[in-house]
Amino acid sequence: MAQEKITKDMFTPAQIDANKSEEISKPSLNYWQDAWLRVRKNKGAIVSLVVLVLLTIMALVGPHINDYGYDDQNLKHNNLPPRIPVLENVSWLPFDGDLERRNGDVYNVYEQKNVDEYYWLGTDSLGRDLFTRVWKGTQVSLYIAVLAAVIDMVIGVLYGAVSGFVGGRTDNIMQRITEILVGIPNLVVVILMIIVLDPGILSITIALTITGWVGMARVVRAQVMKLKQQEYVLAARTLGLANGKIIWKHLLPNLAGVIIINTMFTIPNAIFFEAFLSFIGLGLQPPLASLGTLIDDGFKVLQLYPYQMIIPAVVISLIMICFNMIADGLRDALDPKMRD
Amino acid sequence: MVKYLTQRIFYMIITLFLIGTFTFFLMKIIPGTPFTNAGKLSETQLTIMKDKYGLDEPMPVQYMNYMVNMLKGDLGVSFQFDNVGVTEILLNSIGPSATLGFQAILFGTIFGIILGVISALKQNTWVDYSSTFIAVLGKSIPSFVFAGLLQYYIGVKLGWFPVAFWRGPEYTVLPTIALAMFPIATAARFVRTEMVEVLESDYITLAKAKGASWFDIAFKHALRNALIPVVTVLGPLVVSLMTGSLVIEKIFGIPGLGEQFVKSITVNDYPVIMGTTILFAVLFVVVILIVDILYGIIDPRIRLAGGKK
Amino acid sequence: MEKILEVKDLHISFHTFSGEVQAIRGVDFDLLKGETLAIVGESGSGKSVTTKAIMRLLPESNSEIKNGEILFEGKDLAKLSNKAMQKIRGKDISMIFQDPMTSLNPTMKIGKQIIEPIVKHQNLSKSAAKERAIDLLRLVGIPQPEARFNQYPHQFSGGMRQRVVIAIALACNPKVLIADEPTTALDVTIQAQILELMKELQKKIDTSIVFITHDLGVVANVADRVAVMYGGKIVEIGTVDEVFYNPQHPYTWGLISSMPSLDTEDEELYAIPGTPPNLLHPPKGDAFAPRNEYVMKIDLEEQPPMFKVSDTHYAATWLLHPDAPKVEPPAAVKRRQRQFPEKKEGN
Amino acid sequence: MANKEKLVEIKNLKQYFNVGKPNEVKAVDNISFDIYKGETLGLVGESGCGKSTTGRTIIRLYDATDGEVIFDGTDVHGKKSRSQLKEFNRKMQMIFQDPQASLNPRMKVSDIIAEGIDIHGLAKSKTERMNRVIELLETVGLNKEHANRYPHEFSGGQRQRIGIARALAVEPEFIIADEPISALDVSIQAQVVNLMRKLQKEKGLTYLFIAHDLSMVKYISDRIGVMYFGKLVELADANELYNNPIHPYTQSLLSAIPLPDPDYERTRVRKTYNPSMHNYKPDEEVEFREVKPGHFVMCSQTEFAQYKKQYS
Amino acid sequence: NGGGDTGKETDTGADEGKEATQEIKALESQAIPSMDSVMAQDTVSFTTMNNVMEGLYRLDPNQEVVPGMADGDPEVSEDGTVYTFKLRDAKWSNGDPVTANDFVYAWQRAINPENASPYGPYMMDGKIKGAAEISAAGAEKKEYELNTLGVKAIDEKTLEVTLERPIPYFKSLMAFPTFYPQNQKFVEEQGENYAKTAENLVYNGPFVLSDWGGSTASSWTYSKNKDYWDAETVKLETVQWNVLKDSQSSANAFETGEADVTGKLSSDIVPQYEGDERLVNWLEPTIFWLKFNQKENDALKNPDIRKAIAQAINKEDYVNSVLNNGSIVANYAVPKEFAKNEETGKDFREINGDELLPYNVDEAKKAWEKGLAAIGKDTVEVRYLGDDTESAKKTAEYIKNQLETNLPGLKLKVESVPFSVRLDRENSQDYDIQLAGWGPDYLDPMTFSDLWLTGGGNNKMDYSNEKYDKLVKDAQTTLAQKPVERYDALAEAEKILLEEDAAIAPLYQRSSNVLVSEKVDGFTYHLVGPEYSFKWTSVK
Ligand SMILES: Nc1ncnc2c1ncn2[C@@H]1O[C@H](COP(=O)(O)OP(=O)(O)OP(=O)(O)O)[C@@H](O)[C@H]1O
Ligand SMILES: Nc1ncnc2c1ncn2[C@@H]1O[C@H](COP(=O)(O)OP(=O)(O)OP(=O)(O)O)[C@@H](O)[C@H]1O
Ligand SMILES: [Mg+2]
Ligand SMILES: [Mg+2]
Repeated sequence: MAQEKITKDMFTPAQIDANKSEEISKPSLNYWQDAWLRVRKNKGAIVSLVVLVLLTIMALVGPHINDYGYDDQNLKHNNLPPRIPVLENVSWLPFDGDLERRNGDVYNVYEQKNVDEYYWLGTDSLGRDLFTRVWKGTQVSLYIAVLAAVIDMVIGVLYGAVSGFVGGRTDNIMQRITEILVGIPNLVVVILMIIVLDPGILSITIALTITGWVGMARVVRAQVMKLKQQEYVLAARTLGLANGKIIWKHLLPNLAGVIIINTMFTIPNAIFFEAFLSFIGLGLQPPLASLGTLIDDGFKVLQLYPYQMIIPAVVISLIMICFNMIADGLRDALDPKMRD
Repeated sequence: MVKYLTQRIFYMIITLFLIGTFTFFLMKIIPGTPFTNAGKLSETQLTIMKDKYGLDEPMPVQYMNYMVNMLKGDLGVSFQFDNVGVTEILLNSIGPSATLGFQAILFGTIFGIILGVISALKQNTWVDYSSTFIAVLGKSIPSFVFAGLLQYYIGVKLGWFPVAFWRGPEYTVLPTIALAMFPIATAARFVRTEMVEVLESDYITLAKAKGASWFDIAFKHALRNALIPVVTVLGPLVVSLMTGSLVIEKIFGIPGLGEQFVKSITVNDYPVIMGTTILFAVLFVVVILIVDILYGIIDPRIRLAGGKK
Repeated sequence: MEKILEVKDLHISFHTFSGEVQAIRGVDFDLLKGETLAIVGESGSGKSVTTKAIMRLLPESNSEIKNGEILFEGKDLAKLSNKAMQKIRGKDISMIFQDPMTSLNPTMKIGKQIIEPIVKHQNLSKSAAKERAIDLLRLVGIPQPEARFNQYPHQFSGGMRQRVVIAIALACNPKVLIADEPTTALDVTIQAQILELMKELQKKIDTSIVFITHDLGVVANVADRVAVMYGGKIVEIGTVDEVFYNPQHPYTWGLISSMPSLDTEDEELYAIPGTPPNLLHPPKGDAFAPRNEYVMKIDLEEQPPMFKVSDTHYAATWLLHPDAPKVEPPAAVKRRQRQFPEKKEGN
Repeated sequence: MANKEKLVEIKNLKQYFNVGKPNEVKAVDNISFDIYKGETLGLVGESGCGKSTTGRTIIRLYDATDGEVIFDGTDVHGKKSRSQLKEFNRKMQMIFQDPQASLNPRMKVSDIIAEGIDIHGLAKSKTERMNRVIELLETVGLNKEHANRYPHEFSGGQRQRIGIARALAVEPEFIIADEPISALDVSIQAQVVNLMRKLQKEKGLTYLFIAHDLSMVKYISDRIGVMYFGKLVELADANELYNNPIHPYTQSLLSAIPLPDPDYERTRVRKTYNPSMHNYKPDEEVEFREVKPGHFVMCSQTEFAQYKKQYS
Repeated sequence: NGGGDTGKETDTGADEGKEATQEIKALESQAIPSMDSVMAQDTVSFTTMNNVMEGLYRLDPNQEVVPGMADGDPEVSEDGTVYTFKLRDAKWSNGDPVTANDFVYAWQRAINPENASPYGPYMMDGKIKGAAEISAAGAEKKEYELNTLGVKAIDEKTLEVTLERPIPYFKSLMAFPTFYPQNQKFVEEQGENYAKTAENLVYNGPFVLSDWGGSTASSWTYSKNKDYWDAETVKLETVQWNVLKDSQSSANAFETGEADVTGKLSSDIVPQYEGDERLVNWLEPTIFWLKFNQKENDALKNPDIRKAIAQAINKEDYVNSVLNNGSIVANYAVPKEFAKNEETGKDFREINGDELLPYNVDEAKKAWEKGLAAIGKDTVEVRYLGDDTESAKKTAEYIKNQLETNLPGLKLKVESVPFSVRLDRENSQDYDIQLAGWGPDYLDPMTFSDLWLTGGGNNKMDYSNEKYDKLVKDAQTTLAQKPVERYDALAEAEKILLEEDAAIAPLYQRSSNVLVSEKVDGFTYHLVGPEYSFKWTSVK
């Protein structure tokens, strides 16, 4: 403390606006802006977001980048491994068109088959360009992911919220219904759908709608039962707010974190449920593909043409990791407890 | 407690009844016959065969018969296997499935919990990130892919474990690991989320203030409190794992329920489908009950008679 | 008297999303053997952070001791290894928290929770530890301790739980007991019981207590000395009589005036205007300046040093500077002050 | 005060939880009292004695197990039409204990305050709504800049003021304040209490003020009721209750309050209360009786006689 | 070509000098559903029975019919309807002799409506005298007499069978397990338990079954039957079976030596073993074709459109690149390497050759134009019904692509459904184009030709051509005992079916692939009925 600086005149009363101290010095951010600020500081989430955006763009643009259509078959060029110009000369990269035989021999399939074209990610057993198909499949899988999320968020959240909020007998009945839904093996439900539905996106949607939301409903129900005792909910009730609006305005926004995390658990299930549906003929109509069906198909020839499974698997893992990182970031950002 | 259990069991019976009924009528609207060589059968022969299996009766009669027999504990006779009772088939195939499922759940949960605990303790470090990574991978890649990789690399290339069949403990290793990937991922994610929260609670601070070591804090104090949601999600998972994963069973040649079930569906073996569904449903409601009882054991605050309905 | 704990020029910051929160900005105090030091101050003034720093319980991920020493029997706790610190926690220094409802592990039997530090620090056998635990339960006044030993926290009432927490804290006869708002969550009758219990136990085992609260009534009841915190600093420290009857800092004045006494009738209560300082951007001068009725220019420029009022009484306000104009404390304070000199002589 | 107009009459109110189950709780067990227009009635008692339940039952957050709550001449718990209920919701409001928990963290302050305005259609236009919000903010000592902020940006005292503004928005006549200051720290408690008193004077509000801190209750209340285990054991004028507590539980409660006065604290003797000290006989009628004018005590006939002799 | 032995003689293994243990490990794709020859209906059961039991005849490694329980060739009546078989001295594994009555008993069980055997009536109706009548009576719940079935035990060792009409391939039919004998005494003793486990059975084949716990058992063993009449031919001591459905897993098990013989591999695995001697490949007499439902669809009623579709698919590419498992292009309706004329010994296919409705885009396009003009449309949308198996779906994708590319204006809506659903829809003729296959139960072109008779049980596409019907009917009746003319008639019918009507569009004839370890010698497969015989197999 620098004593010499202190002068007598400093000991005269200063004027301070009493009101000023009621002001909050932080700039006003709304809730979501604030959340966004937090997400932005989470590097993992941001990188993931960027990657996901890129993947989405690729899903839309990717199928049109090269000359091959997603269902152009060329049996002369089937089962070709990935080969990319320039990169093919980098020996440690798997983009040189080489394959290994069971006995360990390495041979260049392009040379063997006299193919001059480049298939960046190779071709499948019908000679279709995997690059195009993978992005086409990403399109579908992203759609499924979004769809599953929406179903989860609409049906699951609503069902759980109503069940938990109303409670009593209603809750009991609604719980029994979900128990029955879960109690019937998925396969059996699916058989039913095979009978009634035509395959395609619609039946995938319906299938997911029937079974996909139960987990979410449970989680939401538990949370709502906790939240409905919160004082701000009571306050809304004393103001005469109708139950539906209480759920909508007060409960749902506060469930955001839980909902997001749970959705992340639903999405991969949905993506592979779709593959399963396609597998039994209820899902996508070939030649359309999803990442799930591509993995399914690739798995069959894993030992022979490993790239056919690895490529879609990498994409799907990337998507899932991104989703999860973003979800974690969002959850942290939305959690009022994490605020300073 | 007794009152609670009676009430629960009452609901369980209703649930089972509804599931049974639903499945029964579903079977009836499925196109096709349960006769594998139906393509070759003449009208007369079809009539004879339907007569034998009681399929010519009016639907309500068939339904009543089935329900009455089921109450007597008789689930009927399989179509695809000659002269074999459904109960016998289920009993024979539940063993391997349950063994595998149990091992996978046990191994998956323990490993997943350890993974989750470690990443919660080392929150936001590379340990945490890599365990998150493993968990996400475990969730986003289907178990059959792991199965295929394990079989090829560990079974064929390294030769450490047999690639297939069902002859003893060493045969269960690879399928168990493949099957455990999902529970590992699930448990790890849930434990982490919950642990992070628990670790911030006052009683953990108090435990630290007592001078407890990190191990005691993680495993003696925090874990049990973080287990409730894990139990909630793993409960139904136990059922689906115990009742068999068709792909895993197919890949490893395990004579389990999953394979059996799919087979019976493809050949319209109604009694086996019904039986399996009912077995599945029974296991499911029982597991749900056990989960609820477990809640009470894990968390003494939750008493059966009180809180949860 | 012997100093058992000395905190010297402690600075602690938290790194948060919004930036660095300078929660503690130079805290000095010492604790004598056998005494009770109360720390008061409004919410967010840094009471808990100070005590958690002593126990080294601050979150490792985002807190940082920027400066200062925490000397316990001569050792600097801030520099001890984790292992060494584990040995001190619960044995030499133990802690009681505000909320008895949340500070016991809901899934662990009461007995086990008490035994834990005993086994850990005293090398007793399980059965001996159990005996000791039951003794402790009896000591803190829990009826039928043997039966209670095997129960879970939810089977205890709030007051009983807080007794259990105290029993845990006392399990190893600690030299220092830190109580962070141990009675705030309890209602008055139970609060009174707990306070009596603590005083009684202090007499028996002669520990020193750091008692945090913002209830001046409680302070008056338990404390030997009082430290008043504001904005991450101690702004006034003295014996309980000095602080209550002859407070010097305008913040202390505000605190005292805002409590109605039984004879305050229709007049409006005094309320300190404004809000606490934002420790993300602590003010340059006195943190209390914006809320201070008697603010001077210097308050806005310089942080006041601790001015000595008596051997035991210090306050950090420029009003004590010889150059400062004499100001009259508010009426509520003056009423007390009037009684003070007599009291002092009486002592 | 006895000749004042009654605003709320509580008659034999009972609120039991988990009726018929082994864990039945008689949270409120047959209590009766009146609240007069314009007064503040304090309600004190130890934790879990049923104070909040009483308040919540009065405002119909719970359906009473038995008894009546008559507000402005009509029974609150009788079956009512939607519009009647709405009207009732407008006239009676509540302020909650935890300023953090009682504001939805995801809503802007303006929307929180305007919720009641929206529900009851008290504003014709957007601007009118906003003006009303600003007016309310100013009433509780905040300013219009605060309208677009979120609860987490406020201090505890400010939040509690927002809660008060929300209650005021519908221009109620009667406010139940459930421990509105317990979670606040001392200096902020004063702000809130001052505000409440100011509003009462300006708007002629009636309060039911629930708390366990007796010194604040004494300061704000005209009359005070003491609850013990679901029952009202004493009810009297604030000063009267302080100076002449009759029921042994009230005495014990008063003796437990620590006062910010070290000298006093050193000499304070605490009285303990043990319900068995009454030695009620099984057939004795323990009732709420008026020992002095306006001073009611829960007692038996013999105690009544004794109290009368002792205190008047 | 008959198949039989794999692996040319190699010297490896023989060098060791020491006697190899005669044990083999083999894989099967599913458990054995039934060991009751009367009730069995699937290949695994039939295959197992073929190895542990024996009928009058069995197929040898060259797919020739050789005597089993029968002692030499039967005596056949002039009109070809009465067969008299002499039985050799053979024993059941419990010591009982195998008698003519065992056959009578088993056949009567198989036709008895009470048992509702799934294969009995199918194999007997219209062939064995009286069979159809018994079935009909059973279906209408009328009285029937099992004795009226045309099978009699003349004495202990003489069996007389009366046929409805002459059946040229009757002897080969006798190799089918439905016609195996059953030991009456034993069966009746066992009652309900008969055939439940290996212990509840008696055997008269080259091996006996052991370690078989019943229908759900996932492993079992053949052990050499010391009492088998031809025991000295049998080299193997045991064949140890395990169920493993997944092809890749099977290959893996094969690689690690946990299996010496795998089950049939899916085509995905085959390319891994390209050029590997251990991959055994043979052509099955199973043809896959597109069926055109001519009931309602106007476009498909038009033969030009059908021809267009049939010729617009590049089958060459398909079998080589998509299937890639040794299957061959089929431009015919009766398979290759299947039925040989008993008189000339020539393959049926030699008559018509195999270019009946070949891939030809130009022709297809021409026909397409013509067809479209005829029906007055320029776009046609048809539903394509297929199985939901992996390979069927891939096929669907390929065909859709081919047809839509080569025939402008054609749109295919692919429907992939489970097998039983497809059958159901076939029965109700609820499809436009269907991918179906047919595998025979006996070695005669008739099993393919009679499919397309007007109103025939397997027609299910409203195909009807009088000329076709006449030719096939003649072959069944008047020409029954004239092998050469009969084949000519059937060949003529095939030409009508394909070239004239394009009633179906054949795609390919399937081939089977299994992995057989080098140490296995004399691995034997069959084209109809049971799949394998281990009677002639040994370890090198
Ligand atoms: N983990 C943390 N991360 C960031 N800031 C923190 C953390 N812990 C405390 N702080 C900040 O440090 C300051 C002092 O907090 P502290 O808990 O010591 O207050 P207190 O005086 O104990 O208040 P109360 O009376 O409410 O308990 C506050 O501004 C608080 O926001
Ligand atoms: N929804 C409920 N279900 C069951 N019991 C309840 C419920 N709400 C309150 N109780 C019980 O009723 C009794 C009275 O509770 P109440 O909240 O009214 O007490 P209080 O006097 O407000 O206490 P505090 O001072 O702690 O707020 C308690 O024993 C409580 O456990
Ligand atoms: Mg604190
Ligand atoms: Mg309360």
